[in-house]
Amino acid sequence: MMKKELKIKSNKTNQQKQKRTNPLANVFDDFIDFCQSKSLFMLHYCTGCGAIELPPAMTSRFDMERLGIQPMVTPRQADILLVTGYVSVKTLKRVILTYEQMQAPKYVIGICSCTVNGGMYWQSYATAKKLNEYMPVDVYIAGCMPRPEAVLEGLNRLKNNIKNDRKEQKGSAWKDYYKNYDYYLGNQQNLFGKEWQTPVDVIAEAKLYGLEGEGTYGENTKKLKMVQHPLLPQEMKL
Amino acid sequence: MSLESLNEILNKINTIKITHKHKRRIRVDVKADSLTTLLELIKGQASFLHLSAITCVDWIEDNQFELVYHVWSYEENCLISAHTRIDRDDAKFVTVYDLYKPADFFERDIYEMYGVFFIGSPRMEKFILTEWFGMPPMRKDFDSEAYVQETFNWTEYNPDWLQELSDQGGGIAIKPEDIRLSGTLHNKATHREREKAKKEHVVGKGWKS
Amino acid sequence: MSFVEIISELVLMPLIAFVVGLMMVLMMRKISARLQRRIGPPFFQPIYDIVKLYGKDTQVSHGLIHDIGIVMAVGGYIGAEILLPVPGMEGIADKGGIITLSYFLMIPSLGMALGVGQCANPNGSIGISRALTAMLAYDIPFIIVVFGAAWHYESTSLIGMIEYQQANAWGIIEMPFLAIAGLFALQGMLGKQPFEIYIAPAEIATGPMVEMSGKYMGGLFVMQTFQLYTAGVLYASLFLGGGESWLDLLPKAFLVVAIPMSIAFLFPRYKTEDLIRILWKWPVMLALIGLAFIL
Amino acid sequence: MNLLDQFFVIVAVALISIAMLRNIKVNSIVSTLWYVLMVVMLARMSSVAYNADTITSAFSIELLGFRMYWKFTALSWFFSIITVVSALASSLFMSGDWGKQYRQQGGNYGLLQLALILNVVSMLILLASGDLLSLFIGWEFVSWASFLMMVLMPSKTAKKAAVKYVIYAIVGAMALLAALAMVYASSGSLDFTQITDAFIQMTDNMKFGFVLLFFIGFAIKMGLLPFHLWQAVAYAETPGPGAAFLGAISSRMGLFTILVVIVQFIGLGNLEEMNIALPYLNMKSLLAWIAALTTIIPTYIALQQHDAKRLLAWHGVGQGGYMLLGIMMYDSIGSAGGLMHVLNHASYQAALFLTVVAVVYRTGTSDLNKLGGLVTQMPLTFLVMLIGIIGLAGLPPMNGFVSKWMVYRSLLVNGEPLLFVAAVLGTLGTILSVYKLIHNTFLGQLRVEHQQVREVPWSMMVPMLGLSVIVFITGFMPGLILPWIASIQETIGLPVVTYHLGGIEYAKGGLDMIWVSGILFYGFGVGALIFYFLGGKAKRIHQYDNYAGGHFLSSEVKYHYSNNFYPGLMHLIGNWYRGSFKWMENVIVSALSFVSKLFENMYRSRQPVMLLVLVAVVALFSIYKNYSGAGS
Repeated sequence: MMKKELKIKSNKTNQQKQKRTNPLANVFDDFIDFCQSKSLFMLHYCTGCGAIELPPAMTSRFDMERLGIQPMVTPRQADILLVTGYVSVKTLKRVILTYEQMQAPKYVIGICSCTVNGGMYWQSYATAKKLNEYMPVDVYIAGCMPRPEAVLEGLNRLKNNIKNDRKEQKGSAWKDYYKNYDYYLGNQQNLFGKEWQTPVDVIAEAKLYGLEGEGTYGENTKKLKMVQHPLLPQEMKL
Repeated sequence: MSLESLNEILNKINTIKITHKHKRRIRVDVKADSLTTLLELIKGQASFLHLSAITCVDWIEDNQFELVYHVWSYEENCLISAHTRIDRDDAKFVTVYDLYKPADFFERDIYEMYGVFFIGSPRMEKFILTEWFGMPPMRKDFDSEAYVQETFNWTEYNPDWLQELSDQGGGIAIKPEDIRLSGTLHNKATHREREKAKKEHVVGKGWKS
Repeated sequence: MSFVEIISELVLMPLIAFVVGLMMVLMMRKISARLQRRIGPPFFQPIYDIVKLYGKDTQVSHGLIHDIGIVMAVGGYIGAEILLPVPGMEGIADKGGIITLSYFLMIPSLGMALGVGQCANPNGSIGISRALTAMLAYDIPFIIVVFGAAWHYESTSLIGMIEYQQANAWGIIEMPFLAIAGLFALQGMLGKQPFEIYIAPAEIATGPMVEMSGKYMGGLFVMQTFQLYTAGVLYASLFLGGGESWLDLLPKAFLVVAIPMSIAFLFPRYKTEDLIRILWKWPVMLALIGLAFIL
Repeated sequence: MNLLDQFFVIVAVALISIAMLRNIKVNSIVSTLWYVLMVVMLARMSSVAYNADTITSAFSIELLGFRMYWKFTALSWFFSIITVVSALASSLFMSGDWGKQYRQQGGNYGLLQLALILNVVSMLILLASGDLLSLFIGWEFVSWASFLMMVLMPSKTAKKAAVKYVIYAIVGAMALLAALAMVYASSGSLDFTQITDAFIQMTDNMKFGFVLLFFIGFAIKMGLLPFHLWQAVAYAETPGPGAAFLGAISSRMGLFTILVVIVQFIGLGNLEEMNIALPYLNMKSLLAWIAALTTIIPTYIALQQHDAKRLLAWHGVGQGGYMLLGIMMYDSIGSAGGLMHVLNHASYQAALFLTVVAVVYRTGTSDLNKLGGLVTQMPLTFLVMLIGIIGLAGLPPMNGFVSKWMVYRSLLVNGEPLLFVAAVLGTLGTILSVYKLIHNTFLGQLRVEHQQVREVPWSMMVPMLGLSVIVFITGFMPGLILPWIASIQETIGLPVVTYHLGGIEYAKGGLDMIWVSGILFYGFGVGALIFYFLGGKAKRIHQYDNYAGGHFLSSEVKYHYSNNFYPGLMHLIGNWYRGSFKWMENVIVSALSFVSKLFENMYRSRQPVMLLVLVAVVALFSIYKNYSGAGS
């Protein structure tokens, strides 16, 4: 029995942003990065037991707000997607839709062992194992369940990543979803079948914002084109 | 209603076997063709109005499915579990939807999880596993572990601190990789059988095709 | 009034309102944190939030009306700021009176309602339906208070009211009932607990804000700063004698905003009909008693 | 022949030509041209409006010893220009593709145009009336002309509403006739000036009856409380542009007659002296309260409607209250606001009705629960409706704000807190209701069946845009209208308002709309700067790409909120006014039918016992009367 060969991700190192020549522009970019790291709205997708560790992290004992992190309700408003627990295949669809509806820069944190390797559901046919095969994950916080200290530690690490987004190669991972969309789409299609699509047109988004990379198009996106019902925005017409 | 009169009603079925497990729990074993008659009897004459659940057991050695109908009476405060067995290869049974409306959902669930088709049930379609096209996953011959091995990849996680702990003689006794890849927790024979089965057909795929 | 003066007022008044409003947002969040025994956000948190939202790389728009809604929501408040008399800048404020101002305060709601409507999200529409119902509820006591104030000061212009108070006594001393009713209405106007049914995050996903991302949300954050500032300064002008200087006005405005905030985080929220019921009962009763005293 | 005679000749020729012309196309063009000519003639007569002159027609009739004549004052001119411009807009609107569709659906287009011109002519006759008799005749003409318009729709509800209207109209006419008889009895003449003389000579009780009779007659036409039930349904069930015309001006004829008879000739000062119960409640404040209640109750009935036309028609009833309320304040600013509201209301109401008709033209329904998301398909119609609802809700910078501001200001100055609250309550209800209107039609999710809908053709767009320009311009520069208002006030003996181009001059807080609009647009400009120059670009997305808690949206999923738009509010106040007046109407109707049955039975002597009982009762009563009279 052969294991299905999944395509190896293309090289991620070329995502370093070009520095602008104008020094003021650099300062401006750094300032925005700084603010982005200081103000994070999180959307907790409470799939499993890990969600129970978030209220203590938010309320008086650990007080996330002093780090500039506060909960938000819809994906449109949020910066961080917290996936807190096992992700069943059916939930994964919704998680992907939610992730795609979030606006960049966006970050994913996988909390609990379940998001890393399926955790105690490792044998289950209905539970996805590696979350980062379906969307770029910035930080995993392992544990069953991780303590609020660990959650805060993970969030702090994410903040450092964001602050150094433009300086270091190892920054936040959200651009990878656009640049290697074919890879992620392929994994999603393997799990959900050939008809899989979301209302969000990721390729058009990548085109509009200049986020295309070598891995944006490929075999899987071609397959998607075959089955997709494209949703064009309704234009005003006179 | 006294116990005797209930027994009398139940005994109208010829092939019935009644076991009183408790004063409120009665197990009856009937042949498949008389199950609906039994349900009709106890609903019509003995006030068993509530179908709590239908469950299914896969007896793979006997090549049979066992269907259990749990019916509750609010007047007697008594649960009758009606057991019946059907052939596993030709997994079909008649619906009890016309007697008990909630049977709809139970039957749909069993159809999805075991592949037992209920003739006449109103919605024999996908229920929870909307993305599932393989063998019904609760059947005993479906190998979940093999399916997982085939479908998913694993995150490699061997941090230095864990290595250090292991070197000092601590750490995790059985590594997750060992469990997954060699089946340490199961005995070798089962594992070998599974390997053999894998060679014969692709697990989880090609069911009913 | 010279041309330069007009231009400087037009530019400066919204700017001041924005900065003061940011401080008020910070104060609001600090108060809530302290009441819940938390440390609360750092000093520049409101700025971080707004810069972050405007610095988002991508954002979605559901169409032109969605954009215009945000423009109207922010723009309506900017207009309202200009009509608020503040120390040293009263030139344009006398062009509109309290009636015009209270109508200006409805324009942002209408603008936001239009924008949210185009989003085609029922959560948003439900939020708007509740917000407008809440407006109907709190505007009744508010309008009685405005009537009482205008009648008592014999003027509909805020400048006239401030002059009267500075010459005689503060409105809160002469009209205590109306002042209390006004504070009650303020709670509803700011949309704070227990009157925040139209936000209801866990139920209708923050209602009107449901589809707002990036700079759209940023616009609403800016609007919130204006809203707090307007509420504070308006109430201070109506009942606390306005301000002869900024040092005089700002503490009053902050105090006025701090009172509803401190009350807010001690309450759960009311249902829509209970909200109307309570706002049409107690503050209206208080306001009518107050009115009976001054008429 | 003076200008007025020429004008009436033109009107008469227009009526005849429209009645004669059978060719649809020619008819449309000709009728529109006639209305344009009428506007031109009115413009030539504008000295009436600016200088408070009077033009008296050379034509007069001697009838049974009465001399009937017609004249144009500033007041008549003001109402006439509104009438003619609304008719022009309606006629233009129906002349193109709308008329074609109307004929395809089996409507009689020629009859509709005829009904429109008949309405215009009868209104002009009423507006020009120079004495009570010509007023009464004009009044009857107007009633029957609107009846003709109302029965054009083939639906059953329309017929029922029209019949209901006729009953109300007859009651009103009877009341008016009785009042006329009182005037005649006291003075032997039906000249307007005789009203004042007759009134002064009357006893207190007779005064009440006199004023009430007039008021009932006029209030029925205007739909004031408690006679508000007939109007909305009758107007809403009229073919498209006809509804716009009727909604804009028809019921204001009641206001015109109130202004002429009650304000000008009886005099508000006299009304104020008629105490009813307490020192606070006199005839004038009673009328003010009726006006205030008329703003509230129909507005909240409108809030409950789910048919766009009915919603607007109910608002038409409600807004009438503001006009009367302003006038009843009996000061310069309030009455100016009330009078100005006539024009303002006509402009935005006609625009709003036309947008609704445009939506019906494209989608075939005006049911607010079956529409949604049309803004991308019909953006200009949306724009017109937006301007219209801002006007109707009375928000700056549209014209509705100006007139309502004046009414509020006057209520503030006169120290009427409760009336003030009532007026604000009406405005708030209007805001809620118009948002529901625009949301359910143009915002929210676009239905699958409406995805091919397009903007309406220009023949319909032009009148809508023209009306919305009027709504904006008169809001931005109310000084364009205020001279007319000032001469009306001079004509009918009200205090005259001081004005400038931007609005009102008033001690301690006037209004300058140029500044107000300027500040507002400056704010919008800064808002637009912030929005478009800060932050990155936004991606336009489809409506199905929407937050639904992770659910995948598609055309099968209805993701729209329209039915029962204000459940919390309705849960609380829905029961307060539901059907209370309907109940009253039913009580009166059944009492009347009971009495008529009774008399019918008696007449046919089917129930001799009843007759006996009645005779016995009358006999007993007369005996009692005799004895008690003797005793005292």
